This record gives sequence, structure tokens and C-alpha cells, in this order.
Amino acid sequence: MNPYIPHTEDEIRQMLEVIGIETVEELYRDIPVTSKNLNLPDGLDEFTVVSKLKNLSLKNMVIEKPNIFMGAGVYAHYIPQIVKFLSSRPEFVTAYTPYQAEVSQGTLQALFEYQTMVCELTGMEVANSSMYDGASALAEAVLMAHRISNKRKVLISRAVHPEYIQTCYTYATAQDIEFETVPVTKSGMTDLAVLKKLIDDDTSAVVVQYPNFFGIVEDLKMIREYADGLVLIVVTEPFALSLLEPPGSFGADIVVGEGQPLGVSMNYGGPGVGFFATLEKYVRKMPGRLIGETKDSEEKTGYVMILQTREQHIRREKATSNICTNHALMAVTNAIFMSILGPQGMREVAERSYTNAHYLAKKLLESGFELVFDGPFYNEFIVRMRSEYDKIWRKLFNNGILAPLPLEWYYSEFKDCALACATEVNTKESIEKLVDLLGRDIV
Amino acid sequence: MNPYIPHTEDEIRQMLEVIGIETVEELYRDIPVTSKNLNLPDGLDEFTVVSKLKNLSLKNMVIEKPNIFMGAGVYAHYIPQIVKFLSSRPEFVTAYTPYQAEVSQGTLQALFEYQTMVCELTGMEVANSSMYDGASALAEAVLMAHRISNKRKVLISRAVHPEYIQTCYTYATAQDIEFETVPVTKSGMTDLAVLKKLIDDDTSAVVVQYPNFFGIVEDLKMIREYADGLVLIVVTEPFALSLLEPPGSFGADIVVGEGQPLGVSMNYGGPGVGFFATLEKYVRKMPGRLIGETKDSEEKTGYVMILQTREQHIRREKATSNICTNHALMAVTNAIFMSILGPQGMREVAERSYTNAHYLAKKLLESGFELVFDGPFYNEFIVRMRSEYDKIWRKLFNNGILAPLPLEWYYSEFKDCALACATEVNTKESIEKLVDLLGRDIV
Amino acid sequence: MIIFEKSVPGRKAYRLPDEELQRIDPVFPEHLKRTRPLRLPELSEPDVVRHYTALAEKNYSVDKGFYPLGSCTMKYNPKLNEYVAGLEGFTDIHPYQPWESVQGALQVMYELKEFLCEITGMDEMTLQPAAGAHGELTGMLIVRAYHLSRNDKKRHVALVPDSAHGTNPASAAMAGFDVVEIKSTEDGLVDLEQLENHLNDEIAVLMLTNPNTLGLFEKDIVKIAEKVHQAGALLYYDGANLNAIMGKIKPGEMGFDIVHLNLHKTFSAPHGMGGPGSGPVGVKAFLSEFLPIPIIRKDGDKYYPDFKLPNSIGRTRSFYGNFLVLLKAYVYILSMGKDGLTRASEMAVLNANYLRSLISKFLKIASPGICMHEFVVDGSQFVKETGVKILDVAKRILDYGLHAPTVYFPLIVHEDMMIEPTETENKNTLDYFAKVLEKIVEEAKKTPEVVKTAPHTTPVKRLDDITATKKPVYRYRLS
Amino acid sequence: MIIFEKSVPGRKAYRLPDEELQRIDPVFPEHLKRTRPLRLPELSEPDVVRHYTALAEKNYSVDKGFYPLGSCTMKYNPKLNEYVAGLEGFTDIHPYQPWESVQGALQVMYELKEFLCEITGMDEMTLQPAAGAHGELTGMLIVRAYHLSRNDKKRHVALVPDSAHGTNPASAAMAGFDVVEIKSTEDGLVDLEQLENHLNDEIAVLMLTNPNTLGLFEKDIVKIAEKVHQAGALLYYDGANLNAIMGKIKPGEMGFDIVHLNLHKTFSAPHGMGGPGSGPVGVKAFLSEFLPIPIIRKDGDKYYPDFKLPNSIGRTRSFYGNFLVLLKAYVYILSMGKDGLTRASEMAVLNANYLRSLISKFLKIASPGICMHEFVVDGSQFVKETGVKILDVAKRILDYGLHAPTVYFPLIVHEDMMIEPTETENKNTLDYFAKVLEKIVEEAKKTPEVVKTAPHTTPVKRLDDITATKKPVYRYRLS
Repeated sequence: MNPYIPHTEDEIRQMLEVIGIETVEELYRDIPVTSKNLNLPDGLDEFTVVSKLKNLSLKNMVIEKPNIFMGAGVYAHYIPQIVKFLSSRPEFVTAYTPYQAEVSQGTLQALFEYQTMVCELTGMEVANSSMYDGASALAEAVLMAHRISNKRKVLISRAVHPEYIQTCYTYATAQDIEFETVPVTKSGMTDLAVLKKLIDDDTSAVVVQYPNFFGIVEDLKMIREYADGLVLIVVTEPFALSLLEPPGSFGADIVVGEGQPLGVSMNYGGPGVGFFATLEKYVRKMPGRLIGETKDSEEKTGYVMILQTREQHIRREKATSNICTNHALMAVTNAIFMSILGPQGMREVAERSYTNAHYLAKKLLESGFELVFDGPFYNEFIVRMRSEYDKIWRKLFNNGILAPLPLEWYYSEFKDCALACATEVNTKESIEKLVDLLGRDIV
Repeated sequence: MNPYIPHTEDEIRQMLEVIGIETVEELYRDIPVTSKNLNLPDGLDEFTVVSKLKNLSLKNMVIEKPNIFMGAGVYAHYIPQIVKFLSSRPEFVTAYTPYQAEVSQGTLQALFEYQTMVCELTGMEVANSSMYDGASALAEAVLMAHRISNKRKVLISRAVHPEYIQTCYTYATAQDIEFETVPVTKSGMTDLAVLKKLIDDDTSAVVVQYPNFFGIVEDLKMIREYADGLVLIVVTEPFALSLLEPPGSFGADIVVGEGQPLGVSMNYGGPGVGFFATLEKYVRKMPGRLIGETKDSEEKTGYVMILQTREQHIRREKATSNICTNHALMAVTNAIFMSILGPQGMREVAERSYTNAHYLAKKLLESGFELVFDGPFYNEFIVRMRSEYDKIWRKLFNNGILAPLPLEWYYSEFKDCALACATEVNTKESIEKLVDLLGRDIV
Repeated sequence: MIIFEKSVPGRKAYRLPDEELQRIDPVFPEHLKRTRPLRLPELSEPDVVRHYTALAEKNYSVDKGFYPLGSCTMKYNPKLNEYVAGLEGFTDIHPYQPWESVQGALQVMYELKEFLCEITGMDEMTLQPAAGAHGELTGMLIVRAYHLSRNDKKRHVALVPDSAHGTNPASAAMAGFDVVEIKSTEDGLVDLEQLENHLNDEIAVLMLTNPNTLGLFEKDIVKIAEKVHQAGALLYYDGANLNAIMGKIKPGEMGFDIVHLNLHKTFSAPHGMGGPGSGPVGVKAFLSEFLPIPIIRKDGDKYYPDFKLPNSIGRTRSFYGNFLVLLKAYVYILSMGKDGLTRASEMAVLNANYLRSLISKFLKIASPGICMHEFVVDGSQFVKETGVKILDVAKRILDYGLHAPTVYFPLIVHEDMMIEPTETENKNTLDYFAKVLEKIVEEAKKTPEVVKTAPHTTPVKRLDDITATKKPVYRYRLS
Repeated sequence: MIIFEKSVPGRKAYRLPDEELQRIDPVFPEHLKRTRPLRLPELSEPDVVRHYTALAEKNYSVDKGFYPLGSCTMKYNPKLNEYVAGLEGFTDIHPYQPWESVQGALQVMYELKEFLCEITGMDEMTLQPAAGAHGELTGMLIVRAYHLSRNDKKRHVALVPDSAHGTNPASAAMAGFDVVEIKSTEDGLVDLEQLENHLNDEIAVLMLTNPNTLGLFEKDIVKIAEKVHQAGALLYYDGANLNAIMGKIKPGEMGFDIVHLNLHKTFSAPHGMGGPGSGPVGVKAFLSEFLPIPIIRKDGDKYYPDFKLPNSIGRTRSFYGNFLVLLKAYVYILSMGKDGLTRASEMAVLNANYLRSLISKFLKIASPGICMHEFVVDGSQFVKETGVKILDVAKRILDYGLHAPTVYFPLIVHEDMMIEPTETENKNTLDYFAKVLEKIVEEAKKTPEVVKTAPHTTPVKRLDDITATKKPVYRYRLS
């Protein structure tokens, strides 16, 4: 018998009797073909499963946090225990989508607060209650821009995360959308001159990342000017936004990004959570679930899902997106994390990350390495390494260091270059050790 | 600033104003001498603490469960994740003693259910809601027997856990109580002939352990007959009681024991939890907190603390004991664990432990070792090892095996003997490996 | 009270390790520096604990009680799975680590994929999609890629029964298809004749759930598959209702070409107030070249992600998918085994039929005969007689400490309730639910106001969602 | 519903690994074999989860709200501590492992002991006692052993102020002392003159709490200590109220010889519905030979338990004490550091005085002037005027989502409430509590029935504890 299934033989007999049949098999009389038996292992007890899975977990090499110098969309940060403690409360974990608002006020208020925090971070007017991840959020933003503008062409900076770009391509496959890539200048910023040239009457949107995939802080003010009249989509990072003016201040139309840095472990890339914010005027074209404030029959404040007519329950094929299950638990995790850090904690983490990254850059420069771009950066930057860097990278990994990402995986033009990252988890010692090892002839 | 203390400077100012003083220092004006400053380290952030404590935890060698062959009062058992999951709910962990019953029904009902389960295990009529551990529970039982009988002498079997005996001695230091030890026969059972001889008009109680510290199952029927008219105190073990007739059936007056095996980790010996059960006629002489069923003003069933007049809130120096804080959380953990195992799980674990222990004994016999006693045992037994067994024991430990306990720590007469233990966590392989290594000349 | 109102300037719940390096002052162009500090709440740790504890207490959840939401499969979420998903070796790995260093994670994904292929009768599978609808989009893009690869460009239509989940048409539309709805028969099944009338060389795919949303098994599925395939179209399986048939029949054996699963339904991963979920997509061999990158493969005793798929539709999100959710499903399958999964389906169907029998005594069931894992109550007669709406009944159920069933779906039955008890509920709970429903039916006749103004015992009374949408308040107004 | 009523024969929530060895049939003498199987509940895992989840929901707890229980120091319990106490390296070690293999555990205990000695001004400490009262017993046995070691056998009396915790006299009695109560002065302090009158060569010890249970600091403590010592007696410090003075003054500096602490009060370990706690006992050097075995010592860089204490009182429990609770206290002290502990005391005292000021506007405070970490409300006048008892007020407080203060203690003030807010509560909470109390005072005047029949919003209404004790039901009657 199975710990999760309560039925005793006696109860099964009683239930069959009420139904008016003799055997459980009769319930399946409508099934036409006899299936082959499942070729699966027998079920295991909990203790055997734990032992097996612990062994599997040990086959994954966990790098000590101070030795992680790779970001590229997934970042190692400190996560206070309290975040896990609260976000793993079963009332959050085992609740369904809040279809019955009166018994889901915990979910609804937490998500309403999350939306408010995302608006505050991004400087936008309205945020939804989460997307799957940053990449799909961007892809949905591109589709939304298409709905807004009814135009075909999307200009996307080459300094947007390559997996995000791939995801946009896939999402847009079947739509009447065409992408053109905007290169970067030697400062590592999206080339505005080229951008200007690529804009035509059929251009719907411009997509940039802030700070961009190369770590450089794009000049959103200039971009907004150059992209006048177009839907401006900005991919961004939450900690950077505690130092940088939010995209909303520059007139961005849609702001998306990955919420993983806000209290979510790296999780081998998932689940993270996408955030998605826009302007009120576009709200009915926005994908995803929205929570709004309202009153109950006794005038007490409460929260409900709003604008559901945009969703697929009602509009079906005319829905603004097909998103139903989203990443609510991770959104609430983000909100808990931001509540713990507060404005000061957010800023401190960003400043510490900035300091560590710039110290790393300084040490690399002192050791004779060169930075590929000269634009201002936050906590990531591209550095030119020795030849055969991918081998060095692997070697360092085997020494317990997750060294900067070999960029040629994604960009053939960046041979032997690497995307370096530092956050508050790195230490003076770990930074100096990395630079020391990179300087030696270790391959 | 400290994450646990909310006061801002602004608030402190406001509060001082309401109080009508200028500085926080003024609050301490009654303190006569100026204390030297605390010579303690500065406070640490959470991440530094976690790193430090993880390192400390790694300085403790954790033996894999199948390689643990030591019990002696603390037992390695499987603990389903669900037990930890439920018992660590903050509504249990951060609640106080249920002084306001109306907002403590969770605690009170859970403890009432626990008391019922302990009664069922021990065959007794009433159980309290927990003691600190088995040893102090026994010591309190001895004091209680003194209150019941008003006699001085306590006969205690040499086969009672030595630390429990030490604890009894300490508790009874200041009381008019005298102990005499009853030796064991070659079957490993308390010597009833000697017992009979030691009983006189001033004898209050007899204390035996069932199964005893040497693993042997005492014949409670005979003991009860020999100890006719005395307070019979039985120390026992919960899993054994799913195979053995409970002490209550033989007329025990007080039954105590350690609840650690029921879902509590070994915890380097604490916290565990003591259980304590007796007969209704003695209830007003019983130490510890008792929960009882009652009704509320609308006739709904509820639970409250009862017979508090026995406790020190009211009777002060005349209280039945000084116990106030007990081990409620561990008692509830025991109850959760027993609810998960159910009668069948309890029996299966006991039978598996029995099988493993007897297989271990059989293999040892086959390898030429001898068992010291020939009485029936449950999951522990004494085996005579090679000379210098304590060195062998240490050697095995360094090989990742927690081998049977060197008995000469506690009994000079058991030189080179060991108290072996097996539970459901041992495997055929681990048992055979242990016997193989013991058979070799490894020192 | 909203968290921002609890904020006190200067309060802190966070502390970084002491500084080792001298702070480097950020140098960004002046106009890019943040002008106004973030207005996030400022709280102590105990404040945050109490805020979220209070919110948690206002939620219904599976751990608290019965969740008979039709089509949602709200089964018990084993805590063992949560424990495993919390192991550092799974949570603290970066997706760009060398794949040799994450063999445990890759093995989990590979074996999970193999298990799911076996359960569904598919040949290959992607674990990337983050949710059921995400899987649908992935699957429909594969349909599209398949027809285009054959240069079969006319096929712009996706057929979808009117009983389908709302995401089916939405996903089909996102994948560029025109959606044509097929009406169900009176019995609630696919109308074979109508289907045949629709089939032509413009049809790319038929999307089906089997058992369907009425809880009925499409008896003619083999015939349906034949006809669809004869017409050159593909057959798509929405796995939302797989919980009824594991170990009984595999979608692949019924003739389906593409399957998406909901690991957060059938495979016990928790729903987390709305997600994260996971929506793997399985395909028959002839479609495997179109799957998103990467596919997890095994070479000797090594596991690796294969990115070399020139005909792939690309990727539908970053990295490998919701790995921790995959892990939970893997642990679930290991725990259940073949017998356990089969029993899960059997008991899910038994529970549904038992509850259906109990309820049929006082409410009309939409379809006659045996149901699968769920069934639909047709409340139209009840509504007409009492003037009490099904929504009111749903709200009143909350007063009895239970969650309401799915209401107003499927759209083909008006004033309906869709009830799916799942296998993890016990007979006592089903008896109690039926009794409560019967009591509410009585109340609707005798004291309808009580039902119409329900709920009465919840943290808030009935909420006004019409004004909420008419005059939407999207966020708390920060001062 | 009680868990036994949810039991269904044959249901299971547990599964052992498959058998490897053939089962060996237990061979015990027939009359020792269990005749009737255990009647424990038979449930599925989801059943158990829902049962205990429902029970948890019926509990008030620190994570939910304010717990102003005087003398209990219900401060916030940091979750960091719980996390650390869950690390395998701490939970999965056996007390009889070689001490070389548990250096981490021993280091924690050694350093904790050193920290606590520094905080209390003591020279040596045992960590063995499991609770405050257990520490008291240990301490009083040390008092006894000390006098006997000097052959001073006449000293059979323990002096205890009438304001002492109930456990003080109970522990003293268990340690064989006759308890003589000392009345407090009008101001609530120890009456020096009376004390002097009591002091003679039969007095073994004076047990004091400072600040005392009225929240007052015994200003004359140095003089008291002198007199007690001059009379040949020892001075015992009940650490229940240490939270007021950390970093301000050490009990050792006031002249105390023995101190017990409550790690589950002052040092943030959670109270767990009643325990486990931990009650370390510290002593001045001249008493250290009497401490229980073992004492944790350090030799070079090795930590070890020292059992060689021939004059030890023995042991008051098995093994080393409540190790995990010790660990939590250790983590707390590391996190707080010297400044944090001092601030904790300061803010605890500030909170108490602030709340005292607020409440003094509408209720009488038992003692004038500044208080320490707690204070006592004297409700006798209020009770006389309104006919509403303090117990009723306490019950009514529950209706406002708060816990009640300690009531009817200390015994020296009748109809009293003893209020200790602790440092982790914020100003808003204190304001709210005062407002609620004021409102209840109003209610007592205008609508006394509402208060007398409270609580109204709790899971059960007021419980009948008189019948419960008169006709006690100790356990559920299994059929």
C-alpha cells in the first residue's frame, strides 16, 4: 500500500457498491485497446529514495559561493534563511491559482504587493503577477508590441541575452514578425547610428538590455530619443535598478527581466521567474495574470484577479496570451526577499556587487588583461583571456572555481573572451585568487 | 542595526518622550555598580554565521545509518520527512505553554492525543504530557514512589541504564531514599532470588528495565509477583512494546522511558523526551503537566491543563515536582511519528529490528564470538569481543562504523564486552561487514 | 494591512558581512543614476515573518483540505519531494556549469524523460516548457514545423473541441493557427461525423483531451486517430487529464502524435498559488527532430544536453526548464512505481464515480454512465428552480471549510460544476463534501439568502470583482 | 476531531525498504508477547498532514503575534537558528561517539559556556539541565553539596521572596531545603530588615531574581549579597529576568554565587509549546567542583567532556543536555554579539517602560517609577469597580488577535497582569496592545457581559477547566 493513497480494500468494496459495479476494472470499460503494461520500476520506500537522490545530488558539483564569477542571467546571491522559511509555507506552496478569492487573500495580497514592488523597481505603472522566466517574458513583450503597433519589424540589440533572443525567435515564428539585430559600438553599447538606420515605417519595437548582456549600462535616454514612436522594450536586472534610474523614467513601454536574483536559488536555471511591467494604457494588451484591489460586501479591502477577459478562460483564441499557470510562488519569494532587504539592503547588495566587480576588473587590468569594452558597467564585464580560454575555464572549474563564462559559446567574434561577474558573495581573497590563477600558465 | 530588533532612532526618541526621560541610560539608574564591558565578539551577519556553523557541523563525523550498531538509550531509526515537516511548523515551535487554552487548542489536543498513545503503548491509565528525558523521568518516578509508599528503600536492577541510575542517585540525594542494586543472573535478568532477599518493611519500590540495558527481556510477571506490594517502576522502550506485552498488563505502577526512538534524531543526546505513565489512583502524586478533555461554554469539546494544583504555580514548595518547562514539542513529534507509522509500521520496525539484531547475533556466533547472556533479547545484546576491544572500536569508528558500545565504560566486570544494537536501518551487507571486520586482526 | 503600511523608515531585516574592500563609488553617467531611492518596505525580520504568516493563514491549500477543482488534479503534494528539491546539490548549481559537473541533474532529467515517454507511449521528450500552456505552445509549434518541413503550407487550421481547455485555442492561435471549434455530441463526446466534415487538407492538427473535460473517455479515439491521420493532420494530446489512465492506456497507443503533460497536476508537484509548473512535451519519433533545444541524451554512462538539432523549433525559454519541478516529478514516479501510478489512476476514477453517485441523488450529472477521474454537475435546473446561482453555491461551499469545484467550465454546460476529487482524498472526505453540497441545495430552497450572500466565515466576505476590473487598482499607491 | 476518530483500519502512511533478510520470528516467552495489537491511528500521509495542519492553525504563536507574557520573555525566535539546528552534522551524532569525532559539537558547547560565563560573571558552567527549573534543582543541589562539604550541616533553610517564581520553592524543596518566604516591602523589593532578621546559621541560600518579578531592580543588591555572605549562606540568581540587564551588569558582579539561565527565554530558543528548553547553571570558582558531570573542557585545540569530578553532585539527566537548544543559543549570541545583546536589554526595558506609560493612563501600575523589562498592572481597583475579573480581561484580549499577559502572578499582587513585551516587538504593536486594553477597560464599564463571556472569536469559547479537573478525562477512550 501507498502512503499517499488512503483507500483500504474494505472502503473500495463499499464505494463500488454505491456506484453499483463489482470491480474497479469495470470503470475502464470504455477503454478500447488493452495497453501494454508500464515498463517502469517498482515503487520505492522513502528511505531508499532519499538515499538514491542524495547520491544523485552529490554527483552535481556545488561551487562555493565566493568562487562563482559567472552570471549571464543566473546569479549567486546570499539568500537569508527566512526567505526559504516563509516561501515554503505549505499555505503558499500547496494552494492553487486563486480562483476563489475569498479563501485566497494570502496569495492575492502577496501578489498585489509583488506587482507594486515590480512597478517601483522598474518605474512602470502596472506589472503582472509573474511570467515563466526572463526569456519568455521578453518574447511575450515582443508579441505585445506587435499587438500595440501592428507593425512587423523588431530591432533587437546584439547585447541582449542570446537565449532570450532565441526564445523571441521561437515565439514569433508563427507571427508576422521579423527581427533585425543591432550591433554594439566599441563601448559595448547598442549602436544608435545603426539603430536609426534600421528604423522604418514597419518597425514595431526596439529591444535593449539594461545593463546589457555584456555588462554595459546602455544609455536609455538616448535610445528612447532614437527610438521615438516605437515600442521600447527593456530587459533589466533588479539589483542594478537600485543604483540605476528605472527604465520607466526614460519612457520605456515594456520592462521585463528575470527575478531569480531576488531570493531564488540558481536551481540549474529553473524555476526562476519573469517579471513584466508596462504602462496603464497598454494593460489590456498585456499577457499574464493581474491582481487588483477591491472591496468586499462589507467594504473591507480585498484583492481579486482582474481584467480576466484578456485571459484564455474567456477569450480563448483571442486571449492576450496563453499563460495560465505562471510562477506565483517565485513571485512571492521575490516579494519576501525584497521585504527582508528593504531599500537599503537592495542598495547595499548592488553597491557591494559593483565594488567586487570593479575590483576584479582592476586586478585583471593590473595583471595585463584587457577589457573588451570601455562603457560603464555594473557587475559584469567582458575581458579578453589567454588563448584556449575554454580549457582554462574547465581547469579552474575542477579547482572549485566557476570562472567567467567563455563567450565564444554564443559569439564567434569573442574568441577567448569571457563574461565576468561578481556579486556580494565574492571575497577579496577569492577575487585575488581567480586573477592569480588566470595569470598563470595553468593549461 | 539588528534584524531582530525593530527600533529606529526616531522611534526611540518618541518612546522616551512618552516615558518622560531623555536617554535610554536613564532606565538603568537603579543599577548600583558599573559593570565591566562584555568581553564578547562583535555580532555577525547571517551568512558568516552559516558558514562558520556549517564548518563546525562538518567537524562532527556523521556515521551512515546502516553502520550504526550502537543504541544504549539513543537509537538510529528512519524518520519520514513528514515528521520533521509537521513538527517544525512555527505554530508548534514558537508557541508558549498553553496558558490560554482557547488559543492553544492545537498544543492541547496534540498533547492529549500523545498522552493517549503513551497509555496505549505502556498499558497504563494516565500519562503526562512529557518529561525532559528517560533518565529524569525515572528519577521522578522514584521520588513519586517515595510519596506513594512513604518508605525509604529502592531496589534498582543493575540492568537499568547506568546514566539513569546516576540520575536517580542525584535526584534522591536530598531525600530520605536509599538505593540497593539487584544483580543479574547468567540469563541477564534481574536476580529475583536476591531481589526477594533485599525486600524488607522499609522497601518502597523496585526498578527494572524492559528490555533491560543488556538487551534482555525481563520477566515482568515474575517480578511483579516477587515485588508484591511494592511500587513497581518499569523503564521501557517504545518499539519493543509493539512486540511485548505492556508493563501495565503485569501490574506496573509507574512506567517511564525515552521517546527519542519515536521520530527524534539522535541530537548528540538531546533534546529527546521522557514519557511517564501511571495509574489513575496515583495521579495526584504524579509529576509534570497533564492535559484533559472538557467542554467550552457552547458544549464543544476542547482541552485544558488539568490538576494544576499539583504543580508549582500553586503549591510552590509542596508541588509534586518542580517541572514547568517540559518537552512538549518532542512529545508532539512522537505523536506525529506514531500517527505516520500506525500500529502496523510500529510492529514492522520492531520486527525488522529484531530480525537484524538476531541476524547479527547469529553471524557473531558463527564467527566464534559468544553472547554473555542467554536470556531472550529484542534488539540489543552483549557480546564478548577480542581483547582491547576499545581500540578495535575506535579503529572501526575511523572506518565509518559505530560499533557496539564498549561496556567496560560502565561495568568493570564486562571487560572487552560490548552492547550491540541493530534497528531497521542496518542492512545485511552492513551487518556482515561489521562481523567480518570484528573477526579480523585489525588493531 | 498591506506591507507598505507597516514600513517604518530606517528599520532593517538584513545585514551584509563586514566590508573587506573599500567601497568603490559607482560611476555612471549622471542621468542614469537612480534619483529617488527605492520605496520598498522597511521592516524588521519579525515584522516580515508576521506579515507573511498572516497572509499564509488566509489561504486555502491542499494541506488544509479538499480541493475538488475539476481539470486541476489537486492531489496531495508529498513532502518528500520538497525535501529532495531542497538539497544543495540540486539548488546551488548554475546552468552554465560544465555538463560533466552536473551528471546527477542530467541523470534525473534523462530518466524522468524515459519514464514519461513510457507512461505516454511517446518516443522522445523535451522537459523545457514551464507550464501546461507553455507545453501546448511548444507542441503546436512542432505541428507547424512538421507540416512546413513537408512543404505542406496549406494547413492553417487547428481543430479544437468546444469542451477543450481555454489554453488550447489560445496556444494554437499563438502558434499561428486558425482555430475551428468542434461541437460535442449530446453525450459530450467528439462528434465523429462533424469531425469528418471538418477534416480536409487545411487541417493541421486535432487537439484532444482524453478523457475529456466532462470526464468522459472518447471511446472512438482509435477511429478518430485514423481519420485525423488519413487527412494528413496530427493528433495532439492535452495531458491535463492523464491522471485517469496511467497504467491503463498510453496516449501513444490511442494514436496521439504529441503529448504535453502537467507535472504539477498528474505528477504531484505542488501548484504554488499558480506555479511554477512544468509542461514536458513528448512526441513520436518522426517529430523528434523538431523538439526545442537542448534534448538530454545519454552516451555510455554519461548524460549530456544535445544542442545540435538543426530542425528544432528553437527554445521556448532559457536554460533547461523548471528543473526543481522536474525533480519532484521524478521522485514521485520513483516512489509510486508502475503499480502505484496505476493505482493512483484507478483510485482517482473510483473516487470520481463514488462522489458522482452520491451527488447524483440530489443534483443532475451532465453525462450518464461511468465517468473517468472527474464529472460535471449540470446545475441549470437547480438554478431555475431556486434562483440561486452556481457561483453562490461555490461561495457557500467555502463556508464549510472546503474549496469549491471549478465552476462555469467547461463552457458547453451552463451553470455547471466540474468536480475532480483525485486519488489522495479519502472516503470520509468525499462523504462530507457530498453532505455539504446536499445541505446547500436544501438551503437554496429554504433560506436562499444565506447562499446568495455567501461566504460568511471567510477572511473577507464576497468580493466585488466587477468594480475591481472596471476601475482597476493595479498597485498600492506609494506616497 | 480527535486523531483516533479519523483512523480507518488498514490505512497506511509508512513503508519500510524491501526486506533483505528473511524475517526471524520473535521468540519471547508466550506470556511476554503482546496480546492485543497497538491501537494507534491508521491514516494516510495526507490525513496526518491535514490533522496536524488543522491543529497548528488553532495555536497562537510568536510568529503570529504579540505574546506579552510576563516572566516568559517571548521574544522572536530567529529562523537562522532553526536552520543551523537542522544540519545533519548536529542532528545525526550519537552521544557515545568518540569525543574526537564530535569536536564541532564540543566546541559549540565550550564556547557557549564561555560566552554565558562572561555574560553572567560566573567562572564555570554546566549545560546539562533541560529547563529553568531543572537548573534550579541542579543549583540547589550544589548549594547543598557545598555546605555539606564544609561539614556545615545545620543549613536546611532556603530563603525565597514571596515574589519568586513558583519553581524556586519547589526546586528548593526537592533539594531538601525547608523554604522560608520573605515578604516584600511596599515598594516590591526585598525588605532588608526582614532579611537580616531571617539570616542565621540555618540559612543555606537566598534565591533571588533581579530584576524581580515586579520588574524592579533590587537596588540594594550589593548590600543584600554582603549580608547573605556574612551569614555564611550563598546567593542564588534565577536568570529568568536576565533579559533586562545583559551588558549592563553581571549577576556575578552583584555578588551572586550561582546562576541558572533560561536559553529558551533570554537566548531566543523557541519555547515549543512548553519545551524543550535549556537551563545552564553557572557558578563561581569555589563551587565548580560540585557541578554535574561532564564539564566540557578545552585542552590545546581539543575539546573534551571531563567526567573526573569526584565531588560532583552527579548528573541530573542523561548525556550532555539539550544540545540542539544550546546550539540555537550559541548561534543567537554569535549573531547578536556584545552590542546586540546590550541593545536587546536596552530595548526590552525601553519597550516595557513605554508600554507601562501608555497603560498607566487607564490602569494602576503596581509599582511607581521606572521598571525594568516587565511591569505589573494592579487590577484590584478595576475589578472592584466593574465586577469584571482580570481573567475576563485576559480572555477578551484574545478576541483582538493578541495573547494575554501573565495573570494572577506574582502572587503578591491580587488581580494582576504581568506584562513583558521583549525587545523584538515594535512600537506599533505596543500602541495597538495599549489601545486594545483601553478599549476593554471601556467595555468592562459599558458592556461588561461582552468581557465576562469572552473569548468570542477563538476556535473554542471559554473552556470549563473546573469540571475538567474535577472529573478528569486523561485520555481518549479507545474502543
